[in-house]
Amino acid sequence: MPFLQVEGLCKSFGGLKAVNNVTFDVAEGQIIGLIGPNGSGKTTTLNLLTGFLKPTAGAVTFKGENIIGRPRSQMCPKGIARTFQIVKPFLGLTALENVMVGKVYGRDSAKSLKAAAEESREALTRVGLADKARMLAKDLTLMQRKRLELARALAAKPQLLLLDELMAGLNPKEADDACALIQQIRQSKITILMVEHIVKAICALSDRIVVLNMGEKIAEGTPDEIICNPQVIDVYLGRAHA
Amino acid sequence: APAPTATPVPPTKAPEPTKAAVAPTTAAPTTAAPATTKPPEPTKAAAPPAPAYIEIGASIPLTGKFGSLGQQVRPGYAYAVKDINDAGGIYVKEYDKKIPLRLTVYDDESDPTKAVSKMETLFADNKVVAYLGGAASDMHVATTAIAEKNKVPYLGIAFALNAIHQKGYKYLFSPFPKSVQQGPDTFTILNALILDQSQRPLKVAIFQEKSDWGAEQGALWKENAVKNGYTVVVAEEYAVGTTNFVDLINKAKAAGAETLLALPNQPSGEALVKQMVELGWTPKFSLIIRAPENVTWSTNLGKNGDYVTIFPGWHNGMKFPGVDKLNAAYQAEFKRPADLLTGPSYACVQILAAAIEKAGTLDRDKIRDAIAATNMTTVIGPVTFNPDGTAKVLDPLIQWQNGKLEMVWPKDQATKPLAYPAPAFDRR
Amino acid sequence: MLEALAQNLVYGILIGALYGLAAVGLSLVFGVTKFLNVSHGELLMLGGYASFWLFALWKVDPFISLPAAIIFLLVAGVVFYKLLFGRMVKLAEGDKIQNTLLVGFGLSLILQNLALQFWTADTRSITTAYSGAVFSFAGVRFPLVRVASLVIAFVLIVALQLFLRRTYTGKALRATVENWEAATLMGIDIQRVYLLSFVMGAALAGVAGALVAVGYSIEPAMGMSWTLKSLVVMVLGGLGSITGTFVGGIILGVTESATGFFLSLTYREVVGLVLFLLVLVFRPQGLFGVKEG
Amino acid sequence: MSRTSPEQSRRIQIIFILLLIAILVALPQVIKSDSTINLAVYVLLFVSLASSWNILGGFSGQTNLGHAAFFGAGALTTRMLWLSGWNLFPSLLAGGLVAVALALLIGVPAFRLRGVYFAIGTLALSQILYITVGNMLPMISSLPAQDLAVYQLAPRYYLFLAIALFTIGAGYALINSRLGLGIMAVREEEDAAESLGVSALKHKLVALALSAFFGGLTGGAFAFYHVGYYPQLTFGPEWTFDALMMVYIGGMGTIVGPIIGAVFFVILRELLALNLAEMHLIVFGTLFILVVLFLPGGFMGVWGKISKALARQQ
Amino acid sequence: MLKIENINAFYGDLQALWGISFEVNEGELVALVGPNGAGKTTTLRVISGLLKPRAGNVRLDNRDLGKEDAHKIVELGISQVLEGGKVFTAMSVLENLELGAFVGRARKVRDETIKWVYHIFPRLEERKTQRAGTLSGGERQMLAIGRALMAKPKVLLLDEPSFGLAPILVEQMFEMITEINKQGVTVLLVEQNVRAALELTNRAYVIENGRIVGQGTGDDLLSFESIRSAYLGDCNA
Ligand SMILES: Nc1ncnc2c1ncn2[C@@H]1O[C@H](COP(=O)(O)OP(=O)(O)OP(=O)(O)O)[C@@H](O)[C@H]1O
Ligand SMILES: Nc1ncnc2c1ncn2[C@@H]1O[C@H](COP(=O)(O)OP(=O)(O)OP(=O)(O)O)[C@@H](O)[C@H]1O
Ligand SMILES: [Mg+2]
Ligand SMILES: [Mg+2]
Repeated sequence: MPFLQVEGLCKSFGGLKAVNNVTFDVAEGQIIGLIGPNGSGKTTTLNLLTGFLKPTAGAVTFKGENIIGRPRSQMCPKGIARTFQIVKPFLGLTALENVMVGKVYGRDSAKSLKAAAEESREALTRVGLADKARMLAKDLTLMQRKRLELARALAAKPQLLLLDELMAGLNPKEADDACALIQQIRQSKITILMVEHIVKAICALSDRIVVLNMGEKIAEGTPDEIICNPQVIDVYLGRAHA
Repeated sequence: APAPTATPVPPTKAPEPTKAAVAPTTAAPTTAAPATTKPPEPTKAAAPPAPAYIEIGASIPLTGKFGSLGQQVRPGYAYAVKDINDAGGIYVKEYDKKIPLRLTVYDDESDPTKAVSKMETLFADNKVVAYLGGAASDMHVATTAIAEKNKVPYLGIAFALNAIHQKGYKYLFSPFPKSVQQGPDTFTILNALILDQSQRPLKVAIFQEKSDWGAEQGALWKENAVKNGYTVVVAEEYAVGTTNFVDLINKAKAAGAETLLALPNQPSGEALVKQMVELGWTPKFSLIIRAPENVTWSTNLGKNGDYVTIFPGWHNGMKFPGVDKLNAAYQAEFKRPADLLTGPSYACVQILAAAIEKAGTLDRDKIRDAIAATNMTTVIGPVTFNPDGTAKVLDPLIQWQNGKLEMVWPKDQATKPLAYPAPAFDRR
Repeated sequence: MLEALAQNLVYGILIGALYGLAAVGLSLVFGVTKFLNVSHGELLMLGGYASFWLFALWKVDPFISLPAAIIFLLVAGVVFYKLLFGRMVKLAEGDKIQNTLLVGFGLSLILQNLALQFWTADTRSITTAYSGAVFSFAGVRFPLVRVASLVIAFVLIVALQLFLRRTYTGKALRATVENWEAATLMGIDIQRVYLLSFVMGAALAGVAGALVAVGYSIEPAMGMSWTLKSLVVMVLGGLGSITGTFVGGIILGVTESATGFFLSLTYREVVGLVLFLLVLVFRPQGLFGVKEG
Repeated sequence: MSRTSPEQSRRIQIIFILLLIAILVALPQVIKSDSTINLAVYVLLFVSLASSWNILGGFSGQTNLGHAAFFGAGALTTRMLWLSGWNLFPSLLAGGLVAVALALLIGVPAFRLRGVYFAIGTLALSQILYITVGNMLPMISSLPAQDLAVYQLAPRYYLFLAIALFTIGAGYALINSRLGLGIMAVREEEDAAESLGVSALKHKLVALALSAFFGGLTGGAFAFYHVGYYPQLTFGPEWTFDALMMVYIGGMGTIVGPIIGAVFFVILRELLALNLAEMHLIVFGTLFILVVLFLPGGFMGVWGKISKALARQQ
Repeated sequence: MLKIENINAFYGDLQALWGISFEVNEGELVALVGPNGAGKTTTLRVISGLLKPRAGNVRLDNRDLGKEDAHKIVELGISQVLEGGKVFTAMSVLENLELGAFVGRARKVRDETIKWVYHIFPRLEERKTQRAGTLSGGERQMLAIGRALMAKPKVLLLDEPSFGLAPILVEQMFEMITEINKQGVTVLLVEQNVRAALELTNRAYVIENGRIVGQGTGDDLLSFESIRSAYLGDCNA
């Protein structure tokens, strides 16, 4: 039984089929890349997996349990955490408090606020924000906010982590650092489904890649297979990457 | 054309009442004088030194939705106090001297909660021996209860609500016609003024405001209409503040109603008349209590405001001692004779002054008893009180005629005969 | 029966047009500037008094003096904007709403009590020679001044709509609504856009006030209830939709009026508000609003 | 300048607060002027009302323009039960609970709405109650003469003091709890909070219920205090707007803000009212605007800036 | 043509730029690169007048822009495309373009400019009546640039035009930028995609922590070891 199983997932907005009959599996401990042109339905897929949107049709099973139709606030305690393409920090709270929310409400939540604060400090250290703990999130830079969001999701002790364009807006060097961080997360047995436009990064990290175009899955395979797939080159990668 | 009127400058001590009153009398009982002024004389038990003033006070809605009523009430108090003080004050036997009145007026913004705190301040800081009332029953409800609680006699006008007098309050007195009087008066006056039975406006429409006073007055109208040979053809309720009377007017018109009885506040009152004009319904006789008490009624509505009658409790054409003087003072300040509510508020102070003089002391309970025993003639005519604090007073019927308020009842006081029947709006 | 109902509906539409007009001014200002001007009702009152005094002192017909009322409110609008509201432009949206609400509250206290000092608490209204005039159609009476008010309100709304849709300035206004920074980068002077929408809102309030003085009556304390009514209508129609707001006003007017007819005059406003809430429950963005996000 | 450790400054804070409470408790024994006590009652009333509004408006970020409905429901319930012979405390509790029931009834549909829509929706709700209560209960509610004869101010004062402390304490406990953290997370970013396991609806409902409960209690105290009023009065929009102004001017989403706001607002207005008659609202309005223009972010906002600057100097 | 001298800029108490100076000559395509939070966007905001510097000045053709409001600066010939290409979502593509020509100078030649923009971005002509809010990420980015071109700028400031775009679109985007530059518009480009940007540009400035720390031709910088390690990365983690 696969860790996460997505079957025949569909979502339409009015007449637009944003996600159309998408099927794929994720095995425990893997990193799966999700790529595709702008507007191909990647974020929508993540929203469907986390209960932010209700699918028009299809099934999602997580650890053998159907999670479609569950309130989105129940996903995290079950072990699914996510980040957002457009970061959504709690602007008026401190960095530490941001992470504490994940700690207190996530899976396996902390016993007391004090304990939560302790553990949250560790999570901040892990993403390199230890010295920013008392700063308000609104005073952080975009990159710091992205790291904060990652720390927040990690604090919830997820088994499955969904990352939506964590590296957008980073220069290649910074993206490298982010890659290292993700590798490190994988060490702690967290399964990752990541959306990214930085082809190099996603190829380096992913065990398998799923490609969407206009809501449909057009390819799935190892990074090497995907890079050479003519259809993927045509709609997504362009000549430069061929 | 109406010009913006200046607001009266009352001869009160509005600006610094608190300080002035508190300083000398903080720890002493109301009637005592500051101990420091004179060393006590141990041997002779002489009369206690007299206070400099007899403190009285009022919390009046000078702003907010009842502001227009309060603005008529305040000058009545102010002029009466001035007249009394010009004559040296009130003779108080206990001190064997005349002591002037000092009136403190606060604005309660038409908010009963603020009125309560103002009343408490008057009691605690100014140590008033009596309260004067504000205006409108919303406000009196709160303030009379405070008077009762503090055991301070309270004289208030400009509310016709009778229910408030049925609570067993001992300190509340109101020299103002109540609904129980106005209900029967409506029809007895009509019958007395229109002797030819066939001419009487027997079909009655009642537009009743959804309020305690509205219900009280409406029920009394219904009851007394039947007793006097009238039929109520329409009796409808509307919420306070309504400005759309189309359906009521259409019903009354369809039922051929000849008399309109209503008690709308503003802005309902003017909206009612404007829509009656538009829908072409002219009752032969209309008694619209409250909204037309506004001095601007006629300038606002022009000829359409004529023929409407009211029960305001007073008119500046009354032939009682003191009315001329009051009108003159009012004329000097506001460029018109005294307003409807000014007379009754002037009378309150007259009644109070007489009671203090009769009591011969500033003890509140004695003053209260003296008020209860009032039997005198004031600017509103003869006044005596019933045990429940309501009064036996005249209930004059006033009518707008040619843009002026004329008194059409009682006959011996009347300034003009009743204009009846009202001609259709489009033929004025 | 049918005639009476028709008569009822006519009055519902006529008052609804005033609700709509008052709310459009508030909505325009809120939409563009995110200023929640709770002294809107007091601006309406000022318009009413302007019209009233022109009539009372110099017998200027209220419909002829409308431009004067507009100018008076334009000037007042500029003054209030320069003195008070203009300082809020740069704040974040939440702070802007909060601070303009506070300033509006203070301003409404001041205006209401200044009006009281200048003009006393007495109600005022305008009755012209033709005030009672009506024309009848199929047994239903159409009061002339009210119909004229409706026409004026309608013309103003259409003109405003054309202005916003067709002219460059109108487009600049709509652009500023969405993103003032991007609008600035188009070369739009957003300070001027804010000022413009604020004074246009004030002027619309002024016209509404003048029409209220003719059809109903005015007094210093009237502002609050008009502000509340305008807020409800603005949301009922849907933020950002001028026509929607106006239509929302008429719907509210008709609902209130019909309630009086079918149910009871005492629950007129209650049913209107219940309808409003039902609309919100089923269309959280209002009748004509666009769903956010 | 010697720096105080966090623990030290915390101890100083606690001593200061206890001292303040002691003064407030002693007040009626020391000050014999009923007018001062009345003013204090009025201040405490608004401290409670503003603080209770702040629980929903400040901590959870939902601008509720219908708070008067809770105040009114509490007042109406308490007054009816108390005057019908119930003991005071059960009546008060019932008032608070009725307000909570009302809150839960409207909560689910109301929280479908966002921003201005929520604000005006709640305003409409309270207006519906305002008009309906006016229609259904047009009779005055004044205390019977025998109650007035034994009316005492001091117990009323202590009741208001207790409720104010209770409300403030509850607010403080809330924001320092797990629940409070969730509530503030929902305020800041609903989607993110949900993605971390915070149920936005549930947390908003908790904030609403608490806000309603204390609003209702305050209304109940008002019912016990006030000698005579129309039941409709307590549902009037002024209760909401006054409380909201106090929170805004004091500092939203803080514990101290509503307290400072209420003290400033009530005392300033009262002082002006006693000294300036009809002009007082013009002056009050002007002062109020000046404060807003020169202290954006309210008193607490300015305090935050000052303490930041001080911290940097040290 | 565009000259920036000793700019210090602040957000509240926080200093974001420390004495930045550089210049862009007529017809050039110059890139500004640097890590996140270095102050690239802030620099563009200072040039376009959205943020007023505390010290230093910005000159366009020797005219001091320090006292000018942001909207006036657009009129003088500088257009900025915001990070994330903020289009007016409630309006049609055409209306967005029309607003781009708001300033008087551009309004006169509006119809011609639209033709020119359609020539560069044929996609926009296909979508001209569509509501901008329904465009895909790449189309939005095109519209944002097209809208800025409508003002007939002398200098175009581009802030991360490739942000969040699929690789194929990134490629197209850079082609279009070169095309625009060839048509005579001076371009100042902020890009995270450092390699592509440097390959494209005449000259580039490197900014770090609010200070200019390096400059040179694109090729020079590409071959610098420090630049390679700091910005180009290899992602072979
Ligand atoms: N709430 C919504 N309502 C209507 N349409 C939507 C909604 N959310 C997404 N869409 C549309 O669905 C399609 C897929 O969007 P999605 O956000 O999933 O794209 P994406 O693959 O994440 O693209 P990108 O790489 O640009 O982030 C797009 O055409 C988008 O416009
Ligand atoms: N509105 C703001 N308020 C406060 N500080 C800000 C604001 N905008 C930016 N900053 C700060 O100014 C500094 C420079 O930011 P800027 O946005 O110019 O960087 P950037 O080089 O464009 O980075 P990025 O690649 O992330 O877009 C950063 O430290 C950032 O946190
Ligand atoms: Mg996406
Ligand atoms: Mg940037």
